[in-house]
Amino acid sequence: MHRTLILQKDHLLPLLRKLRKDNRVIAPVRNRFGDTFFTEIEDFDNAAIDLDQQPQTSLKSFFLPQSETLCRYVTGKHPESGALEYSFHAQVPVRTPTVYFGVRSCDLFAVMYTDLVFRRARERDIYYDRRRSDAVFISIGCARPFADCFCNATRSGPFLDMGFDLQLTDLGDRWFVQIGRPRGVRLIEEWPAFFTLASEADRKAQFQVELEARGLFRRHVHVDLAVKLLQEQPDHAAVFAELSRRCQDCGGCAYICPTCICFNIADLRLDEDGGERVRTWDACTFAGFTRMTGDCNPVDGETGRVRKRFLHKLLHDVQKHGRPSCVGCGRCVNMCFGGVDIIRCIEMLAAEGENGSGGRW
Amino acid sequence: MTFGSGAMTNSIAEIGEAQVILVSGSNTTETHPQIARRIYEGVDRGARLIVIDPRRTRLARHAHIHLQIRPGTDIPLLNGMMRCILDENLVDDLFVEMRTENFLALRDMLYRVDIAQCATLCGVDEEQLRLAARSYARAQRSVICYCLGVTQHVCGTANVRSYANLAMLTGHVEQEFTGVDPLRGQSNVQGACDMGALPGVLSGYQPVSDPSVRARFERAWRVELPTTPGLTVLDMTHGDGSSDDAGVRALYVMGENPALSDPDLGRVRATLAGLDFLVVADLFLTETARLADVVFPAASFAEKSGTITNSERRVQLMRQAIDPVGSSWPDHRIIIELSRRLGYAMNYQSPAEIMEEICMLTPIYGGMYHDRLDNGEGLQWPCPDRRHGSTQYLHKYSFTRGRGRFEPAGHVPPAEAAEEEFPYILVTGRVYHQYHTGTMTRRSDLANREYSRPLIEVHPDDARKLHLRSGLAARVVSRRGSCVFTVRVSERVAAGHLFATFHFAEAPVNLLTGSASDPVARCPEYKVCAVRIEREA
Amino acid sequence: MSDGTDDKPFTPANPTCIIATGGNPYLPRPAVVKRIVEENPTVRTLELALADEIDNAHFTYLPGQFLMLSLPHCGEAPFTFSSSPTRSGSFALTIRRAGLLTTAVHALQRGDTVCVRGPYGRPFPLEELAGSDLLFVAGGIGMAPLRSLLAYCLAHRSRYGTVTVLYGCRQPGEFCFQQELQQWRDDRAIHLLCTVDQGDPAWQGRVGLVTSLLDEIEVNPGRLKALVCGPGIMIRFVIGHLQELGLPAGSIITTLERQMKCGIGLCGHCHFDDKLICADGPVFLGSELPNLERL
Amino acid sequence: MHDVLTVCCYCGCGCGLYLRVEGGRVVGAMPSRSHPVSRNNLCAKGWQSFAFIHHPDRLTRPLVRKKGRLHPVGWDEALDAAAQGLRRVREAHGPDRIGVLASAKCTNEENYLLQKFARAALGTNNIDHCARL
Repeated sequence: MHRTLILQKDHLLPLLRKLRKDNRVIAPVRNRFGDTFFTEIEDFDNAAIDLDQQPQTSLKSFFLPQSETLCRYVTGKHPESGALEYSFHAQVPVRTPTVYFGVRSCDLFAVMYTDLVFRRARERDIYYDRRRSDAVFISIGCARPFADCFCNATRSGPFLDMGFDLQLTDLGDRWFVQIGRPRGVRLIEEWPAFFTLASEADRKAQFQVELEARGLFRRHVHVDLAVKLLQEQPDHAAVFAELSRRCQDCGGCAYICPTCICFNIADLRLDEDGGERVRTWDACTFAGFTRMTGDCNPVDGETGRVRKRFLHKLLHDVQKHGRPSCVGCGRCVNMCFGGVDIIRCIEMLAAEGENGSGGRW
Repeated sequence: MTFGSGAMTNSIAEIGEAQVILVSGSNTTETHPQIARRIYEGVDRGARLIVIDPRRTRLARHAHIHLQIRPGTDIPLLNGMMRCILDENLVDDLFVEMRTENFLALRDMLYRVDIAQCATLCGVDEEQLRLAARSYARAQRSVICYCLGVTQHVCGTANVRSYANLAMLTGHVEQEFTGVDPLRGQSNVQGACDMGALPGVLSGYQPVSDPSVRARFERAWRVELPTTPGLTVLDMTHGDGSSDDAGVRALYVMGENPALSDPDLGRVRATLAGLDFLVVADLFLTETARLADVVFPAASFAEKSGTITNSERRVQLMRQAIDPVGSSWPDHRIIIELSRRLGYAMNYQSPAEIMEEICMLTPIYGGMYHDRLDNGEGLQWPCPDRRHGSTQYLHKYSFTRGRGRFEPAGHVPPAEAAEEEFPYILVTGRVYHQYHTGTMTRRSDLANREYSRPLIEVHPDDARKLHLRSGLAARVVSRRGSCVFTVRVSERVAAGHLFATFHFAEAPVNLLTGSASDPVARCPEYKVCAVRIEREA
Repeated sequence: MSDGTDDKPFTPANPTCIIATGGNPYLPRPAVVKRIVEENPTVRTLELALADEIDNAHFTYLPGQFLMLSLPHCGEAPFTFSSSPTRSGSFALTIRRAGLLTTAVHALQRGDTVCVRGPYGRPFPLEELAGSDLLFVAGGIGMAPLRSLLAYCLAHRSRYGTVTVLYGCRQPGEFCFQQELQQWRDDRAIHLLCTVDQGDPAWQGRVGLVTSLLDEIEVNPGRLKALVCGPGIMIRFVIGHLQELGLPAGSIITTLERQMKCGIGLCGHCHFDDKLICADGPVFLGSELPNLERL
Repeated sequence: MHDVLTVCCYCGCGCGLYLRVEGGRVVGAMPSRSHPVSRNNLCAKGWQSFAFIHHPDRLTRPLVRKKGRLHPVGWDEALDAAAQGLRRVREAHGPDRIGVLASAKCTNEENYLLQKFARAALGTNNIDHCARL
């Protein structure tokens, strides 16, 4: 599919309004306090779609909510024998067709990563899968990276070649539309009136925007170099000791990270007769994450935990999936209390290592 | 108090701009994370960090100077520092002249102070003490943050005054990025004080003993008001339980858990059990609620709207997210209905309407209307009227009470000292993952996983001496009671000291603590309690 | 002998057959406690069968794999099978009382229902073991997964060379599967050496760490496969010691324990370098574990 | 799912946080980026501040002690019982033998009302809270 199209900016809202008839439409919306979240839009006339600020959160919570009930359980005693009775009843989400509009490349790339984990594991995570199944992604190539962005260094942006259904590029008065996966094709086929064919001039303009975008990154983060250095020698005790000295143990970096998907499962007793099995976000920087009964903890000490997190992102996922699981969105940079973010980690590793050029993972 | 009001003089954001940050008696990273974050920022910008704390807290590890004093020796430390400032001509004479009073008394007292003696008494290095004094005094912008490690002593008020003396002596008060900041422990301690939930003052710190104040409230409330200041928490919860006791016979408790949080718990529980009538409104069946005659299910912060005031005097709107759980009610609705049944009708349609009355009767809250607060960040008091904006820092041109008054103080030893039978000093406090009596955090799965058991921190030297290892059970005994903790060997505490938290009902540390308290503020001495510790089978 | 003894090679119908859950890997299925064996005051073995008879008939697993076991209000935790799959109709978990869930396990009675999901994880490499001398080194409750493999191997005794079992516990009262082990020894099926860290007046056997037993046996590096399970620190020392005796790391097989929440390689709790203990393990070759100090 | 900006219920920093609401339940918490205190950050407690809201231990009905045990009752009965008990003590011992403990975890409006209740409805200045604990 090489067709490229043009969507006039005036036609965007009308298109979304049409899509809303059969889908949930979720887009970055700026609220009256100035914060931008991905939010379901019900009333297009009173929702401020915000494509100028980075959404504070990624799409993660739509596929892996901060907390969700997996099953309910019932228990009791058999009326005659007195034996314990116990059974589980699943509570799976309903599939809901959803259009995610205004998704940035990094966030979409993160969805591809989480797909890899949840949908290609030995067993498919039905909860993730149900939420994820009927999703259409209309992404936006980043013409102007945000302050802490470095997706160029993680090769997860500013524009993508795949993963999107439609990818839009801002050409001033119009959107340049690239068509990706089959759902994008179907969307165009269903609403052809909104689109016109792109001209050669449009394609050139798009190419120019994409080219310029790559030059606009304010952060120059040597991800490749850091990966190489870790592959050579994963210890870097001084770096991780210094980072962990400032870690506040809040878990925020993992919560905000679009590719951190560690979770906890716990039973919540509702009454004597039963309760819920609940899944919540967890963070590998917590001591309790690995502590076993009897206080034995294979990842003990704050240095070990911080190290584990960064090694997972920059080394172990390279070994496992062939690339680091950082998508360069920069959210942890702005979020971290003590500056224990991935850029700081990479910079410290690079500073500690030789001043050579970065290798590739 | 020395300045005339009990609140942070600065805004939280200003702390990051200071050149010297002096933190005392506050485990800031764990109990006030956002303030610790500003301290980190300040240090990153080049600020000097001085930490005064008997424990080697995480913040102390980042400090340029950590004065690891013996608990309860703040006053000699500060007197030593001030003497050093005096000797080295670092006093801000102009500020002292123009803005303060009673300097001579302080000076005369300081001339009798010996710095070396102070250092010995505090258990710190004399040169470090001098270094701290110099850095604090020489910087243009120095800020002091203190928390309950300063106030929870028998000399808490004098401690606070001493910090104020230090700030005034060096002129580190009236400008942006300088000041004295008490960090408030709970979400709305500041607001509860501001609203007059105190025995001696009505809302906005207006004394009940002042007839003109009473007259104004009486007109608004259409009722005659009692004239004499009432009892403090400690007076109410530490009666002797007998019917001729001067304390109370009935208690209405809203969202508090004195049966776990108050000192000398044995006495508290006897008092509560001996009451003729106890009413508790809370989210959970707390240790206190279990003793009650009537328990009201209250709505949580997510289920009601209203305002709360943070440490930096910021009045912010809480917005209702969901309907009250079960048939719980917000506390304001409970109070309105109860009051009506007691023959005093209150009629408010909404919390906003209650706030309108507060605005009318409370000068510092004069402009705090809900519609104005609905801006995402609230307003900082004082805010006398609708046209007035937020007040970033206090005492810009003058102290609340006019001139700041120096109140010289001498060392007051803690009510209990280590002795043969009770050779260790127990310090109590909080930890990062738990909050207060744990009613909320202990029901939060992850928070409770991270810190799930009552631990007692023991210094490695003491642990060796006592044959204690991490993970073993140990019984801690004071004159008043005993509880069993799990040992955690840690260098965070100094040798001879122990640290425990009060979050756990299964090891209620306040069975051990004493109710000796500061004579002015009636703040109990949680930070010093003589105990012994022994291995539990 | 409690496990089957027929000598024809056992091939599981489908080694990755998982209890039918309608495609939901998180949904546990009821299982009934058929028998309880008190191994010692803190360890008991539960013999379980799935409540659904058809499920139970199709239920297969291999030594080294584990199950997620749920008890009411206690959550879920992983436990390795201690029984051999050669014995059909039921399966066994051997559980030491340590935390909330295991304490509840110790309150269970015959006929009670628990819930399980699984089996999960990589089993012992049964094919590679055939034809070798086998050395089992167990510390404490680490005997449970090894017992599954041991029973399996003894059910096919002729496929293996010598079978030596080194078993160390802290105290004499802590040994599990005692009668069975004695029986196997008396039948000359295995060579068994036991040791305790701390003896008592009644204890006639050896006192010392399990590693000390390694010096008492003959190690033929070309023929031997060692199977090690116990506390992390023990595994580390045993692997180190075996390597000193000339055994290549690839001939040492161990099984690791971690906190696990999902059992299927998603939740992240059991991350160990680039591996997930639940999905890539829990059985590992010594050569796959470069960082022994972090076991 | 929608997000409601409110203030954290824990320490005195007063972080602005969003409660994430789905189907009448709070399912998450998220910091506010534009808030002057939280500035896109929460501590571990703040991130978990939603966790206790729907906890099964929440009290959902008023309780009144009868024959030594607490029994669930309706609001009217509980309020009447409370009013009656307080009135009885006031009549027998005077208003100054009643104490009221306010809460540093409740709102300004509630604390204001409670001190008004103590002073105007009960007639005592015996009102305090745990500022010092």
